[in-house]
Amino acid sequence: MTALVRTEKLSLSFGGVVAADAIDFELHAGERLAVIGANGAGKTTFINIVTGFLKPTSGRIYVEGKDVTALDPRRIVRLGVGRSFQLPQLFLEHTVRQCLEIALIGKGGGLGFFKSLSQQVDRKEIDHTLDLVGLRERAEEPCASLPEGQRKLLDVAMALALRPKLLIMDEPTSGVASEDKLDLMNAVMRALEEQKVTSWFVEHDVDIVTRYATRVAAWISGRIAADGTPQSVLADEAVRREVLGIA
Amino acid sequence: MTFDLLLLALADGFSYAGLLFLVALGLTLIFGVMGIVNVAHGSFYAFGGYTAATIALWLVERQAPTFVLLGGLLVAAVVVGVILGTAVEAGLLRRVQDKDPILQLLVTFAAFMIFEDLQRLIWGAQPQTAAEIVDRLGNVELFDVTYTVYQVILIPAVAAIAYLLLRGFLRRTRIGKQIVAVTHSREVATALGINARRIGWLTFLIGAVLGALGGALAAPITSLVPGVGTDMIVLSFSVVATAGLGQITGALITALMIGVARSIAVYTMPELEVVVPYLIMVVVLLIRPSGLFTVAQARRI
Amino acid sequence: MGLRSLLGACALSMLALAGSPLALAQADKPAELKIGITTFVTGPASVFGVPGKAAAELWIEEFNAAGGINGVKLAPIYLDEGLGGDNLLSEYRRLVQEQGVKVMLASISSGNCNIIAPVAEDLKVLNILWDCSTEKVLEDRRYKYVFRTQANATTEMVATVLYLLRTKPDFKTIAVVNQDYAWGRDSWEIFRNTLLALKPDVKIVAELFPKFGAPDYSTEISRLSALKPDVILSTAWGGDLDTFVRQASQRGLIKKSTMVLPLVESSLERLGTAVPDGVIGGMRGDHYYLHPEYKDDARHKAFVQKFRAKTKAYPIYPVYHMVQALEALAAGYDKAIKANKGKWPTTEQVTDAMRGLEFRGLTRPVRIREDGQGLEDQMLGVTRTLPGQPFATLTNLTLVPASLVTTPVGQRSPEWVKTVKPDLLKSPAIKTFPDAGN
Amino acid sequence: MSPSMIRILVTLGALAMVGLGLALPWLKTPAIFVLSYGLAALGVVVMLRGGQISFGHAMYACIAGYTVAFIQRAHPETDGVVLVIAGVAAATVAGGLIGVFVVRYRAIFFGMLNLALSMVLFSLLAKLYEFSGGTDGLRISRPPLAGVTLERDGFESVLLVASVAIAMFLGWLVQRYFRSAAGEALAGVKTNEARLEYLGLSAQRVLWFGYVISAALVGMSGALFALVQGLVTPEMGYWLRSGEFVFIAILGGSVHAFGAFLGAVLFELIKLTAAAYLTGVWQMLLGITLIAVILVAPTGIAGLLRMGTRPTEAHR
Repeated sequence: MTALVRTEKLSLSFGGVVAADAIDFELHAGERLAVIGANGAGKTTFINIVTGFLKPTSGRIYVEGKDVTALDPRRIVRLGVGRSFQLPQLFLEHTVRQCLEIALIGKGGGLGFFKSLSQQVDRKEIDHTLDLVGLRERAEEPCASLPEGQRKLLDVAMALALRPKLLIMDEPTSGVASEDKLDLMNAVMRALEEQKVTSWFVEHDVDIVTRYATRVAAWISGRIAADGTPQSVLADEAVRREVLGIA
Repeated sequence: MTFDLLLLALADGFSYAGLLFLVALGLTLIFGVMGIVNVAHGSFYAFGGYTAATIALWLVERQAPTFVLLGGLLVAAVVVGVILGTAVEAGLLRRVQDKDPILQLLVTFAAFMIFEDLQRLIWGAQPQTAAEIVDRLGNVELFDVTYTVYQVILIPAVAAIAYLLLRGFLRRTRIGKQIVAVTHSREVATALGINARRIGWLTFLIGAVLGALGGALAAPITSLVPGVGTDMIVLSFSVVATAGLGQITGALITALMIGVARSIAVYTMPELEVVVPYLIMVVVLLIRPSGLFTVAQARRI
Repeated sequence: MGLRSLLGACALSMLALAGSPLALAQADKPAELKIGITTFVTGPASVFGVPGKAAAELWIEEFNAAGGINGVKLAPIYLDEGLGGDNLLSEYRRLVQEQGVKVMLASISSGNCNIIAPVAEDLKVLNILWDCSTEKVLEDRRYKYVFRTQANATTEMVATVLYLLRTKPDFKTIAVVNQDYAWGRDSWEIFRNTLLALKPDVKIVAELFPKFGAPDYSTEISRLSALKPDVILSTAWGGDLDTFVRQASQRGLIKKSTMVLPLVESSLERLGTAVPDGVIGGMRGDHYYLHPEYKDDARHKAFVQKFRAKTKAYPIYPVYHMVQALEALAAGYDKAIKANKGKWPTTEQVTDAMRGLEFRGLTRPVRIREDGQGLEDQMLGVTRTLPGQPFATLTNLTLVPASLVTTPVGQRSPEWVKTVKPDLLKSPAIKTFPDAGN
Repeated sequence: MSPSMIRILVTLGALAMVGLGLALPWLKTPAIFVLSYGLAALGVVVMLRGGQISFGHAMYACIAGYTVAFIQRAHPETDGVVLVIAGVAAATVAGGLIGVFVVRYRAIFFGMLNLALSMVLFSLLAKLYEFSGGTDGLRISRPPLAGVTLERDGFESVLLVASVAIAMFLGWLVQRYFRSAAGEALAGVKTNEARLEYLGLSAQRVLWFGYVISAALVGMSGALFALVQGLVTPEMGYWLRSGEFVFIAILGGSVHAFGAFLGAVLFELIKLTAAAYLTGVWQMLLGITLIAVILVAPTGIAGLLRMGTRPTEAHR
């Protein structure tokens, strides 16, 4: 079976710093990968390379066997790789619903110039996505007025609206009060489940990792130090020392 | 074009570049720290010029010696830079510092419009100058062509001194280092305990004084008329953009490049003279979007 | 437009929309004659506009005090040409159509004259081109309502060529440094064609057109210093001329080549001692406070004194042009009133009277031809700074009658100047004034 | 303010403009200038929606104006309608070509590149005297309109009515565009370009469409301006003119397409008031107004009147 995402000797260095060091990596459909690692270990950089935002110094990236190394983020998105961000990337001058409408432009009819966008996109589909993440009630509010947790949800929802095959989430629970983290992850995972989306998320909270991931990869200094089931990776000595900070 | 003519063109180009550089230096310094393209910079130039002419005239009437006259130009630049700089920075920019950068730029545009009329109300419409200084400094000969000492020696020398002093100041003094820190990152500098606001104000004043100094040095060789700052702002702007915003050494090299290219154009293709700076700017920006001397920075999400 | 007039306008438009046409009653003799005067109050050309405006204020005040035109006083409204062509056009129309201005004095800028002349014709308002010099405006089209009370570029340039050839007949090379806009380009074209018609062997070694308002001419001066032409022409004015002359003088260029500066009179006082002796200079007409025929003329002398008291400067040519325009206006109305048996004339009757009108400003009389062009004699001289004088004087003055050097009615200047013959140089009508004892 | 209120307001404004113009002939040219400036500011507003500011957009007015002049010089009998269409087409094509390059730039770099390009055009037009008439520009005589040759008064009346109609139509069209997929995506470029890319959309493409539309609008402004002034000069493309367009756009506000015209009315009123009563300080007056607007009402007049329908604009 072809891997959903595969990288081959993927490296990136800038200014003498090696951010990704010859990484070979594969992700298959149906997996729920949690990525752990200290700040600066290269987790986000790797996501940025895989999604086309940064270009690798060397190595190749394949999405379902197709070489996407030279492609822009938007081309890779169109191949079914969605992404959410550590800091929610919203259209802060728009409402929650409008954010999702913009998200759907690429899907529904492209760049029209005359027809109102809200008439162009499928309202029901948006309502459905809003229901999935529990934002239906705030649909008409400006997204600038949402609290952080709901911004995170909207950020995920925008990526989900495109019906990706894979959703990469960069620290979905960061900046959210710890008592709300589980609610948030529950909502996200429910949505992913329903749409059968493979997921890959960066997470610092071991509890959340063990609760939601089927696979864990640990990053240390631009490399994958350990990769496997949550139990095996979290038991790894180097991981315990370098990532979890447990002696 | 013969070698002689090339040397003549170089002499002309250096003198022109000297003035251009002083004005551009102020503009680029302000951009580096405040992140604002200060349209009112053209007014600093004009006010510096007019004030210098007024002071020089007053001194000449009192038979002041040459070095006092030259000091008068400097005083004019400092006075104008400090007063107008404070007016724009503390009076206007501080009130809009948390607003959209577009609006900040427009505030300086508004200040420029106000200064344009103010300048005419103060000095009227008749051309003004301070030519006496040039006569006193005398001439030099180069390939049988007479040049004024003021233009081929004094102006480039002042520009060079301003450049060296500023560089030394930024590298060696505590405040200078703080300015550099704020240029690199306002947030980090603030976190390190630097008073970015005070540094901003100080830099703005230094920049304004440099702009006014450009005008003051131009006063003896040009005729100051209403609108004299309008062209200067876009010209110095093109130097700054071509060099890369915030690049001090880059501005020096670019000013020389534009100055020399322009005077070569006068010798060979006079029709192209005015277009040269802008053509250089367009070509450079198309090839290197952030200017000749800017090191590209990694994007972040 | 103020709030008041806007409200008024709204009310009027309501009336108009309600279907009551606005009848413009033609009063027999108005309480006052509104005249619009466009002049540069802002921008580089305010070096002409501001003195011009001062002249108008001075003249009108006296004229009104003396009773005005048949008891009708002049009420001037000033417009700033520095606002730009589009605003000037709007304001011009506001004056004519809203304020009921009957006579316009417009304008200084040739560009503005070109915009305004056809508008004046359409609005049927008497327009006096009071200072602009483009010959094209009256040669390209015949106007009924547009007149010029002074010479045009052709008259000025041909007279300058004559003076140059009479003063310095043997020169071989010439270079030009003119401002890069219509006046600079057109005046050079006329000058060059006239010169080549009279002296075909002259070599033109450089044609430089630095941009209008250029802050610095050092590169041009270096190039000219290297070329060493016998004669350097510049029709520049204002701050540009000041800068050029000052820099050329500082760098000795003026001593190496003979300078010909047709507008230098307007800069002499400002330039002070920067103008060396031996520069050939003109004054766009015969306007000079030391005019050999009129310097002792009582009216001229009194005016110069009053002008100096008001502005602390000697009058320059735009001052004379303004007075000429106003005198022409007064004379035109007088003539029309006489023709109308003492009754107040319509604008059309005034325009009829303007044709063929002969009047005098402060210097020699001017006659307006049937095409609206004024015939104004030209005077040129050579600079000399007399001991103890703060600024240079024009000496060796020569008066060239306009009729000799103006394109005949119906012909166009570019063609006509090519037909000028060398015997023109020896015309007895050209009058030279020997310098008395200085 | 509800859309129907805006519609009533716009209609009333248009009627007032036509009524005033026809009742008081001297108001016709200022009214057409207002509409012309409004159209240009509308072009700038389109770019502001995308978060970009251009200090060179006047070059499109210049391109359109000179196209009109050049065509008339070559074919003196060309109809005014054809001239305007040709002028707009030239500006649009130029916008399309230049857009390919400039949409790669953002913020101050976008502004600078546009400025540089406009200054190249300005300097060339001023310099190539034989070709462009130099700084004095080229005259445009009154062309026939739709086959009818008119006197000045009739010509201006027709031009006024046509300008009002064009302004209303284009304002409506632009407002539709703002609400369309391409327009909302343009607003997305302003707030979050990276996200737009991660939604599979090309921010450059979105911006390019906006740029072409804005060039066309400024082009329309230039063509009308050229016809009513009867003269085109390089000044039409000078950076100060571009600055004035930005000025009007900010004055009017970018929350609604018709804000640009409100801005233009205020701008012209200030200029005319200053010309009539305060000669010599009109720039100062404009500068003070601009600062006041930025400090008190950063969303412009349209924002003050709550013409925007977006909730955020009310929340700000």
